[in-house]
Amino acid sequence: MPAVKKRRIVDSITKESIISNLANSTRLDERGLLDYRNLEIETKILKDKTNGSARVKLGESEVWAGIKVETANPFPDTPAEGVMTCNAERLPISSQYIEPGPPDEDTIELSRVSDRGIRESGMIDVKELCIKEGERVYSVYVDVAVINDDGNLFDAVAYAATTALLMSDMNKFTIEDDEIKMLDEKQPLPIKSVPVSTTFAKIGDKIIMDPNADEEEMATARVTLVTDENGKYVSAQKGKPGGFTFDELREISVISKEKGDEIRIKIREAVKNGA
Amino acid sequence: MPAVKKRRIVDSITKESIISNLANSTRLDERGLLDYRNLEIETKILKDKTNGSARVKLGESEVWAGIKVETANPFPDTPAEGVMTCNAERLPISSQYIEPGPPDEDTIELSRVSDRGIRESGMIDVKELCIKEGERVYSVYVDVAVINDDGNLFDAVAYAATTALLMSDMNKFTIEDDEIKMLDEKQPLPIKSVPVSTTFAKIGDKIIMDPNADEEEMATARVTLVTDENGKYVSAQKGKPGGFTFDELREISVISKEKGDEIRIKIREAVKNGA
Amino acid sequence: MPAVKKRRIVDSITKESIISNLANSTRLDERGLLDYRNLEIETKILKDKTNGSARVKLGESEVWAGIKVETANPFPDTPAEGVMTCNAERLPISSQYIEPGPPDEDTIELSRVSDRGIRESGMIDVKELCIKEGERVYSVYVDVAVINDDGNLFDAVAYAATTALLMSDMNKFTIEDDEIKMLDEKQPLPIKSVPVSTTFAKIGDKIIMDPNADEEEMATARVTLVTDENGKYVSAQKGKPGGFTFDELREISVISKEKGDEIRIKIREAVKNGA
Amino acid sequence: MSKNNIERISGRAPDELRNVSIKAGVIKNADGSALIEFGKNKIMAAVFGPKEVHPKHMMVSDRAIIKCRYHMMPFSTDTRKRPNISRREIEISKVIREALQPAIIMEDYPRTAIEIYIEILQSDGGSRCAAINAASTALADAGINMRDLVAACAAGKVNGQVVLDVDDTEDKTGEADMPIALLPNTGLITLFQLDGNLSKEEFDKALELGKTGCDKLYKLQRDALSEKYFNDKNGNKEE
Amino acid sequence: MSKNNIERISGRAPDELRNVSIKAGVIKNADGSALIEFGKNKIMAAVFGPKEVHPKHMMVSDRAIIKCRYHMMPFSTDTRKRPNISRREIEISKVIREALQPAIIMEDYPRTAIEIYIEILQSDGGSRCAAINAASTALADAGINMRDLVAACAAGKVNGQVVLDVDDTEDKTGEADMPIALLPNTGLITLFQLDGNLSKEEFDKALELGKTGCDKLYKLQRDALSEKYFNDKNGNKEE
Amino acid sequence: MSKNNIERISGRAPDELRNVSIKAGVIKNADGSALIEFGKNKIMAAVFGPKEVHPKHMMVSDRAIIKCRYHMMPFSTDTRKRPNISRREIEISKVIREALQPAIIMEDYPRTAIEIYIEILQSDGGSRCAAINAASTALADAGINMRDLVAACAAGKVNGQVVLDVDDTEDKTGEADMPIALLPNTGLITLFQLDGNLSKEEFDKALELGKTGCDKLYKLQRDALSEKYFNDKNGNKEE
Repeated sequence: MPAVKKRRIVDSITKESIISNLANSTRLDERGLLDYRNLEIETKILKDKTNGSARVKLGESEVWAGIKVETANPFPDTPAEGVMTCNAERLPISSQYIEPGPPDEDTIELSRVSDRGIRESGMIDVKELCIKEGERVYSVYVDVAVINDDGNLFDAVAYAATTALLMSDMNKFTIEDDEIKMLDEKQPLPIKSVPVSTTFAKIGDKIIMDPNADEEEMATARVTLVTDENGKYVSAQKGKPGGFTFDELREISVISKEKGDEIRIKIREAVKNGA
Repeated sequence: MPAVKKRRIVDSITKESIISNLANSTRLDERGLLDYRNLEIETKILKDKTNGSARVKLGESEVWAGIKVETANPFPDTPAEGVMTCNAERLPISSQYIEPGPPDEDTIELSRVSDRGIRESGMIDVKELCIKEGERVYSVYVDVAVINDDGNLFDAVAYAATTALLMSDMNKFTIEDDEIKMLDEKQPLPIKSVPVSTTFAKIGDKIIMDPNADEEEMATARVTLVTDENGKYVSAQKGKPGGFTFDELREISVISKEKGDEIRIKIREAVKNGA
Repeated sequence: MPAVKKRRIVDSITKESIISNLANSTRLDERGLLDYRNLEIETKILKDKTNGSARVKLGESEVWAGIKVETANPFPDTPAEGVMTCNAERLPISSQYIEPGPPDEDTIELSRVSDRGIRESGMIDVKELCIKEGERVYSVYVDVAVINDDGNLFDAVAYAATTALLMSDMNKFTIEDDEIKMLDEKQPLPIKSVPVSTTFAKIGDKIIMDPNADEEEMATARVTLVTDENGKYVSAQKGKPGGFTFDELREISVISKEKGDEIRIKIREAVKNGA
Repeated sequence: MSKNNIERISGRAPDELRNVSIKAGVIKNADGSALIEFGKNKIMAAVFGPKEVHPKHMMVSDRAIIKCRYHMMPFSTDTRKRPNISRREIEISKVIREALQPAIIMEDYPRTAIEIYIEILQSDGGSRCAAINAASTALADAGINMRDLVAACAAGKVNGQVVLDVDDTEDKTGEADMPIALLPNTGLITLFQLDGNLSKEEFDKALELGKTGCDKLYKLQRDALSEKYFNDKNGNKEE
Repeated sequence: MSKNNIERISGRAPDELRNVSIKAGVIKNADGSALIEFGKNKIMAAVFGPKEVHPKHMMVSDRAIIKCRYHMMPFSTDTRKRPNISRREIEISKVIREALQPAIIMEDYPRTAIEIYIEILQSDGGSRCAAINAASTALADAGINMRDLVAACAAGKVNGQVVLDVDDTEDKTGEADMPIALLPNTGLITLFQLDGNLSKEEFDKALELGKTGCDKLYKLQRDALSEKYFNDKNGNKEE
Repeated sequence: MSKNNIERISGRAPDELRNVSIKAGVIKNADGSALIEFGKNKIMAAVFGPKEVHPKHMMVSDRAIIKCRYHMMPFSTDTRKRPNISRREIEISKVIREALQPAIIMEDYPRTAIEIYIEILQSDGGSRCAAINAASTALADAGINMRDLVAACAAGKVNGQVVLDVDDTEDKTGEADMPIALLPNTGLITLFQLDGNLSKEEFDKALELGKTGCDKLYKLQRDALSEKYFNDKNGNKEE
């Protein structure tokens, strides 16, 4: 139940520069308020041990995602559904502000929001992950490592997880005489949609997108919206001890879809290039 | 292995008043040495999610008990017996001296003594909790939340647990073609006796009952005795780093039965009113 | 990830004496550089609750080992093999420098090196620990308690574990109508070899064997070599933040075998006396 | 907006809250406390502080620090919850703390801690919103200086219809849930989450509906505080 | 009281202890230590201190603090015990500490810690009582100023008969167990627990019988200390 | 020594390393970092410090303390690894720290901490040696004063033949593995482990072979540092 922890320190010159730039609706790194940093997505970077993988660089933020598809017993209340779990780790290599050890509340939030984005969008058809009802299902583990943290991990982790899932395969199986046999042959995961996360931060009365680490620290509020290719809102999470007005949220929801569509194209391109 | 922790502080004026009152065989709250505080027992307070529940107010001490009856595999060494587990949590809302987090040794002692009082009295006939030997049994979870701590939690927790168990039901079952089917219809728990806990504390050379939090802190020794309706002693636990003489324990054992009988009537009344 | 902890303090007079003695190729307790302290091995010290046991005193270092042979499900990837686990605990009674609680990195290293010495030597034929392939196997637990720590626990623990295993029995079983039945009758463990551990430490440019606690603390490097009766090297572990030269390691490997053979005779004698 | 609507399982109108009652000052040992019953939710919140900070290195020189724990009793859920704190509870503790913090004038209490403990005794849909209302009332009951109360309520989508305050029966067939917390005086939304599937139109409608719910909860909190301090159920008295 | 009794499985008389031996000073690195063999129990206790307090904030200005841990080795029980500390071990550590503390003159050692570590190497019925006897002897062996030794023994009921010192074979069919610790000089009972089923008559009888057991253990502790310090098995010498 | 040998699964000669590439300066937030690809191993090491020591009581007045963590990502192994730190990871963290420490001039940084974090992103045989090479490069990249680089490589026995650098396919049928770390300038072996079964002759041969492997890794580390600082792939430049 930590209330105060080792927090990023933004020096006062940087702070002032950020604020004076924002006053002119521009950013310290010369972006416009709603511009994303350069986004690089690379696939198959962990091809020897995973069913799918992706590396995302969003500006200087870098995350690696790896998918492992194993088999498991289904949960008793969903005997005909497979399982998907998404877990993000903020590695201590990623920042001087991260201590090794069990995940803190920020990391747990990051994991759970990433997980919900995939889950609530119905990206994976968990019914298609059933091998034999009540007995055996596929279990899809999405693990994401934060390698370098320069802010907006919510989006970077989401893009890496989504891309890695889109690249991922899983073993086929046969059932003979009631016995399950896993085969060496592969098939793609049952993907139904491509959710895209977008993140906004508020500094003073300005709303910016894709905050870097300094901006994120200075922001009073942050909100992540996940939309799918049908323009539906599937997940949202506000963070930081401040708030947005209703008008701000309505405006954000409009921009979220537009930006989401742009980024979805980049994700699909990376997948196509990697296939 | 904590030896010193954040302990209740009793200010010196209260201390002196308690002692000078005791010298006249009375208490700061005007009770006699062997008087209990006002005892209120209410049932069905958590009726939407539990199989049985009770709230106990003993003076300003307040605890809530909830029973969940689920099914489980039996333990290998008792294949024909169900399982009962009693667990008390001292919630941080209950006192400024309780920190959130894993249970400390006082809470573990409270849980284990409450558990033993129920278990050793044979209150629940665990053989009747067997659904199918070696395969499936009822598992009765008794969870008790301490809401406000003004001392003598051993008794308050015991009364709440006992009352909630007396109020509790569990689903019936049928076995057809070797297959267990749990039904919606309910039956009462297999109750065999009603154990009652009584607690004594020693301040100076005076023995008092039902100590409040200040008295408990000042006491050099505390002892809890549990008796059943047949006048049998089924469980006891001395606490605090002091002791009782043999004569004191003999005298305590006599009073314990008398007070236990009085309180048993109150518990049965509450159950009757709740039924 | 502790880097500094409560470390043994060696006073400066002892330090100087150890060093000036070593300059003359002798030791504070009058041993030669490659001499072991007095080694006492006693068996059957925990005969009421274990399948095998041994107490080892190496100078003032004392450890007790107890073997429990139970049955368990095999690991999925080795369905026809039993399981052996070795675990050492440095009890807080053994030294003022040991705190109670979960094992620190030194204790984990001690456990894992002891475990590997037994495992890699093939001392126990794990195939012979199979009761029914894929269903039931023997699980051999080797637990070792450090009672008094005066250095060289790697060897003391290894000798106690090895001796206790050599003394150990396990229940026979029969399989009738596909049903496993464990019998009261006993049989010895399937032992294939007797690994012996030897430990060297380096203080200045001197290499000594069987370091006591003060010597161990002063050493810049430590190395444990385990050999079997065929003169094979089966396990090694260097410790402490210093190093050995290649020539030193080659010389150590020669001595390790000779000393190992001497100690193997003592272990076998203790087993014979105990049988 | 209550015309031409599909009937809810509960019989409630689309913009109708479950029964809610809030009682302030229910835990004697706490500096402030409240019990909320919100549908089947039974939730207690207690506030301790401003008090000394432990451990010391967490102290901040110019303001209070806020600790917050959302915790479910094992008996509060349909299937018994294991006593260990879950990742879900840790996340909800965080978002609740961040929802409440903007209302607290932390600068008035430098070098201290304000602790908020929330205990779910019986859970229903919307427990995090119910918890925020209880905690906000408890903070006021503790006499902590506040810019505003924090009112919380969820909107959602059930059977294709945007509705206020989804309960756990509706949640089973529900398509979306959007919990919101609001500081009514400033208009700031300090908790905002969404799980499910909403079109832009539904999104806006849910936001709007959530706001009306928050307004009702705001009044209920003020009533509860008035009742305790002025024995006035209508909560109209001035301080 | 040894007439007309049902025979015990062990062949012992109702008021007969199992074989007990206590040896002081068995662990070189400890400030004080003892090994007790009590029936099949093999238990070591070691005392460290008075020593510096860690962490510092646990220090008390006018007396020592006492730490105590009762711990079972995995091989000490019928079925292997898992190495993690159990709730049972935490509770027993607490009651043992509270049983020993009244004997220690804590005021003689302000701002220090006295640590008592108990290791169950082989367990039998009555391990907590056996442990107290070992720990009491270890405290004396460490030269800690004490008001008295603490002697401990259990009485119980087996096959309807109140007997002294229930072992683990009897415990399987036993109907009650009542461990007691006594400071013989002051007459204070500092450990007192009961599990089972006793009538008032049986309760009193068990108490009485437990006392006689404690008296025997008291003598055995003194013998062990005499043997170490005066090489005198009868323990009659004055200090 | 490459004549008359049994063919390796990989087609490598007995004294042939897998493909190795080292890149320094790959993590912007770290004071020093390196990525090593060693066969299928993909490992990142980052160094932070010299920096303030937390908690304070771990501070040493006349030198730096070294913290080191070797950690595997869940996706790095054949079967998904559970996220909790394992006993194996704790042991390897310790031996790696002890392998690196002799190279660091700790006296140059009194009262500080130097933190070394190693992340296994994809594992193959020999990950601890690969990790040491990455960490040594990262330390140099961080500008930490060092006596020498630490080069590491394993030798082993597969199909009865002593070979350099056992990969995970070979490891399945391998009979021994002997990881070594070396400070080439001083000739000190600072990591030395063995699991398996080696005759005296094989032991000596494996040691010898391991040394040649370390010499190659030493050069590769220097190349990586040169490439970063002097943009010179041959690593021949003087500082």
